[in-house]
Amino acid sequence: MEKKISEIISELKEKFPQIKTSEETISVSTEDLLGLMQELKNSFGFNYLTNLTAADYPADAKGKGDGNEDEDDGEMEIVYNLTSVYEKLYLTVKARVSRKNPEIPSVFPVWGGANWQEREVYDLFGIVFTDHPNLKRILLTDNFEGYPLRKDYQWVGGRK
Amino acid sequence: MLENLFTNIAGLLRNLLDSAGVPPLWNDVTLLVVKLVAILVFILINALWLVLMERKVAGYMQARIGPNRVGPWGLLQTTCDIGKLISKEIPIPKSADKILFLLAPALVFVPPLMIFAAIPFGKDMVALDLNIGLFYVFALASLTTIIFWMGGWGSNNKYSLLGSMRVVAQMVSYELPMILSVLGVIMLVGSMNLTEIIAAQQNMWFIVTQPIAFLIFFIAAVAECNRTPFDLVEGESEIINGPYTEYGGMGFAMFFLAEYASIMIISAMATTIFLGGWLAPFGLTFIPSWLWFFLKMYVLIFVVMWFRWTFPRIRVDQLMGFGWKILVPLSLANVFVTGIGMYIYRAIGW
Amino acid sequence: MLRTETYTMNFGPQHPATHGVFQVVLTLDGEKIVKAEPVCGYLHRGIEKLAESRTYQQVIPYTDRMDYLASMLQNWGYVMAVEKLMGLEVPERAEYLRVISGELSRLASHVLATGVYALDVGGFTGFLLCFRERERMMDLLEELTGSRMTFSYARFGGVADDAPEGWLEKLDKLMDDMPGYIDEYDGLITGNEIFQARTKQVGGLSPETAIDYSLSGPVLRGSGINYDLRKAKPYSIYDRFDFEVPVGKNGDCFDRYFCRVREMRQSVRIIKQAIEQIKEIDGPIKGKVPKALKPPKGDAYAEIESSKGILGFYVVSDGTNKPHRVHVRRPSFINLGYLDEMSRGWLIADLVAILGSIDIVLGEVDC
Amino acid sequence: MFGNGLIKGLRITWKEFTSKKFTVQYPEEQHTKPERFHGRFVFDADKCIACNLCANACPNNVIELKSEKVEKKKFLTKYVMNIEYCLFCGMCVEACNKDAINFSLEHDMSQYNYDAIPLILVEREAPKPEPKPEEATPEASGEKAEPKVKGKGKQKEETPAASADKSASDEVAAGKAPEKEGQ
Repeated sequence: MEKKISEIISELKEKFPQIKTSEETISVSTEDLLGLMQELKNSFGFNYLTNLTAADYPADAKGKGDGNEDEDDGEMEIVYNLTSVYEKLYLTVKARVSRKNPEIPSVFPVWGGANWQEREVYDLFGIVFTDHPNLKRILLTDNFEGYPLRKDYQWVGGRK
Repeated sequence: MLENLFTNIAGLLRNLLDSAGVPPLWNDVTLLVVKLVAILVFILINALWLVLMERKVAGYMQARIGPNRVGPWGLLQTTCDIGKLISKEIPIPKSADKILFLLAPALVFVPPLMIFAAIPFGKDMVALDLNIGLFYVFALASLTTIIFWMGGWGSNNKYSLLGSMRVVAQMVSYELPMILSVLGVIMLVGSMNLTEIIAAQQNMWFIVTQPIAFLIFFIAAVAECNRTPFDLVEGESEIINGPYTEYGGMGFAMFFLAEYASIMIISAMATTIFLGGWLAPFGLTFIPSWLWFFLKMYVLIFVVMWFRWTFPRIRVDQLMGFGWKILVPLSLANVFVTGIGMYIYRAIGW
Repeated sequence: MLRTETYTMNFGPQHPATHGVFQVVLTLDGEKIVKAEPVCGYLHRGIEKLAESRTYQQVIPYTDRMDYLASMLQNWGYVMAVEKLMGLEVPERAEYLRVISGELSRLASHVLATGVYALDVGGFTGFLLCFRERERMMDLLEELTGSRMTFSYARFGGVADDAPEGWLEKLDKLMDDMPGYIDEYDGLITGNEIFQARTKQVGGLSPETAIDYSLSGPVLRGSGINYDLRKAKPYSIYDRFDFEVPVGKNGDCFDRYFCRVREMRQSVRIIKQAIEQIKEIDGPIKGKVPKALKPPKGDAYAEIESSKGILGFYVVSDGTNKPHRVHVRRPSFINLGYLDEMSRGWLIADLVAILGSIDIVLGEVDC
Repeated sequence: MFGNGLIKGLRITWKEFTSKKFTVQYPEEQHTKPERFHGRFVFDADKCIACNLCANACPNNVIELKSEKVEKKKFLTKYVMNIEYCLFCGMCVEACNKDAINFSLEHDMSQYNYDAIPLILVEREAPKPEPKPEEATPEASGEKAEPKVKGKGKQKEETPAASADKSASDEVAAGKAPEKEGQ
C-alpha cells in the first residue's frame, strides 16, 4: 500500500512539478489545485473526499495594531483528505491561501461531498471557495459577523 | 335481575312519571331525554377511561406499566388530566377563523352521541329503534369529516391544513368499502334495522358467514377513526398533530376524547353487525345481554389498541391505493359472492 | 383553469421527527417535496473553537458532547488522532477495552437508531422496546465509566479505568441475549409489511452518488459499497476479529436501516470475541504518557468508523499544551449534505423516513 | 404471504403485553448505582493540600479554590464548585493525587434557587496563630460574581504562594485559558 502511494506521488510530481510532497501529503498551490484534484480523481481513483478543513496560521502578532499591517499576515491552510474507496488508498492534499485574500477554487465540481464541508470552512474561516454553487453560512446565522475559527477572532460575552 | 337492570330502571321511571300524572307524550319525551343524557354521560366517561386503558395497554406492550400514581392503579389519571386541561386556556391563533376554530371541538361529540342513540346495547335496550338504523349510523359517521375539516381549516396552520386534507381524503375513500362491506349483511337480513340485524344472528354470527366483509369493515373502520396504521391525520412524526396542532386546553381534550368515542362507535357497530350484538354465544345467557355487548365491544377496542401499538403508519398514497384498489374491489366482490350464494341457497330451498 | 402553486413549510426546528433542533425548509407541491433546504446550526456550540483554549486532555469531555449517543467512539477518535500525533503506544489491554466499550457504544447507538426509526414511521412500541436494551447497555457502560452517556473514557495511551469485577461476565450475558432482542426487532419492525412499504424503494441512493457525496457509514454501505474502516483500514486491533460488513443492495431507506440491524449482530460477534481474548491479556491499561502533554509541532488526521460513519479528527499542534486546531469530520453532518437531492419528489412522510434512515445526531451535525 | 409480518408483530406485542415489565418505580425503588457513579462531589478537606491540580484539570473552570499560607503549609480556605458548569467528566477526581475530591453516589443535585447551585465544599477561615495583615479575606464572598479568568489572576496576586512551590507548575499554566478566548 505504501508503495502504491509513493508511486502515485512520484507520478504526480512529474505532471505537476510545483507541488511539494512528503510521505502521504501533497502541498499544492491554489492555481494547480483543481487540475491536481481532477487528476487524482480521474486517473488515480481518489473518488472519496473524506475530509475538508482548514487551519489558521497567522503570522506572529508583531506588526499588528499599528494600522499598516505588512503583507505577511500569515496564511490559512486548507486540508483535503482523500480516499480511494475501492483501492483503499489515503492521501492528504494541502493548499495555502493568504489570510488577506483567502480565495481558493472550489472542489465541488470534483466531489459533491465538498459542498457542505466547504460551506462550513467558509462559515468558520471566511475562506471563499470560488465557483461554489451555494456558498452561504451553514452553522452560524446569516448575519453573524466575523469568522470564529480564525485565531484573531475576538469573542465578547460568555459566562460571568 | 341483572339482565333487565336498565329496562327495569326505565320502566320504573315511566311508572313514576305516570303516577305523577304526566301525559304519555311528555312521558316519552322525558324518557328519551334521560336515555340520551345517560348515553352522553356513558360516552364521556367511557372515553375518559379508554384513554387510560390505551395508556395501560401501550405501557404493557412496551415493557412498562403505564400510569399508576393517581388513584388505585392510576385509575384517576385521565380524570386528573382532563381536570388540568379544563383549567387551561384555549389559545386562539391570531390568524385563525375564530368561529370555526371554536365550533369544531364543541361539535365533535355530536355525531358519536347521535350514533349511540341508535345502537342496541342489550335486549330491548335501544334509545331510538330506527327502521333505517344502519343508514342513519353511516350517515352520521361521515359527519365527523366536516368537523375535523373545520378545525383544520380554522386553525390557519399548514400542518393543520395538511392534516384536515388527509382527513377528508381518508374518510371519504374509506367510507365506501365500509358501506359496501355491510351491504352483504343487509342483503342477508333484508333490513337496515339494527335490532333485526342482531336478531338475524341468533343462529350464526355474520362474522362466520361474512368473514371478508368483517375484515374489510374492521380495516375501514380503523381508518375511519384515524387509528394506526391509518393515523395519517395526526401522524405526529410528519405533521405534528394534524388538525389539532393549534388546539390547547379543552379544545385539544375534546378532539382527543372524540377519538376514543369514535373507537367505541366502530367497535359497537362491528359488534352489532358482525358479532351478534348483545346475543350470548353458546347459550351463556346467565350473563346479561348488555354485558355481552360491552364485552365484545371492549375486545374489539382492545384489538384496535393492539394494532396501534404494533404497526407503523402507512403513507398517504399507499392509504389511498389500499382503499381504492384493494378494499373497494374486494367488498364489491363480497357483495357479488353473497348474492350468488343467496341465489344458490334459495334455489336449493334452504 | 386550475392553477396550483408551491408553498414553503418549516419542518422544524421544533419538530418531533428531526431528532433534535434541525430545520428543513420545505418547498411543497401539495404533499410532494419540490425542494428541501436543510438548515442546521441550532445546536452549534463551537466545540472546535473551545478545544483551542483547552489542554489536550480537557478536550476529551467535549468530544462526548458531539455524538452523545455513541460518545465512546468520539473519545476514541480524538484520542487516536492525538496518539498518532505523538506516536504513543497503547497497551494491549487498553485496546481491547476500547474495542469492547466502543462496540458496545456502537451497539447502543444502533439500537437507538433502530427504535427511533420505528418511531419515525409510526411504530411506537419498537422504539420503547429498543430503549429497554439500550438501558441495559447504558447500565453496563455506567458501571465501567461512571456516566451513562458522556463517558470521557478514553485517555491518551489507554483508557481511564479497567473493567470492574464481573463486568465482562455481565457483558457476556447481555451479548448472549442480544441476538434474541434483535430477532424481536426484526419481527416487530423489519418484517412488518407496512414498515417495508414505507421504506423500500424510498429515497434511493446510487453507489456513485454515495461515494461522490462523501457519505459514510450505513448510508454508504446501504448503497452496496463495502467500505468499513474497521475492515478497510483496520485501526486499533480490529484485524484480530472475525466479522462481516453488511451491505445493502438498492440503497433505499430499508437497506440503510437493515444494514444497521445486521451491523448490530456483527458488533455482538466482535464483543464476544474480544471478551474471549481479553481474558488472557493482563497488563496496564494506560501507557506511559507525560502528565503535561505537549505534542510535537505538526498535524495528524485519524479516522475511525463511528456508528454514523467515518469519524475523523484533524489535530494540529503548535508545540504547546493546547491544540492549535481541532477539526472533526462529523459523519452526520456530511451525510446530511445530500438530504435535499435525496428527498426531492418524495412526500413529507418519506422525508421523515429518509431523515431517519440517515440517522443523524444533531449534537454532531452542529458540533 | 402478505400479512405474515403483521401477525408476527402482533404476536410479539402480545408476548410483551403478558411478560414482565421493566419499569423501576423511581422514588420507592432505585437503580443500584455503580461504584464509579459520577454523582455529587464529596471533599475531604484534611487530605487536600491546595495544589490546584483539580482546578487546572477541569475543562470548564468549575472549581474555585483558595488557600492561605499558614506556617509554611497551604491551608485551604475555600473550595467551591460552580456545579452548573460541571461536565461530570471526572478529570478533577483523576487529577487529585491525595484522593481528596471524590464522587459520591448521590445524584439528586437540583436546587430551587440559582444561588444554591454552587457546591460549597469548604468555606472556612484560616487559623490565626500568626496574623497576616496583607491577606484580604473579606473578598472571598464577592469573588463568585466576577469573571473566572480575572478571579484567578486576583487570587494569584493575593496569595502569591498559591502556585509558587509547585511540582507541577506547568500544569497550573495549562488550565488557564487565554483571556481573549473567553469561556
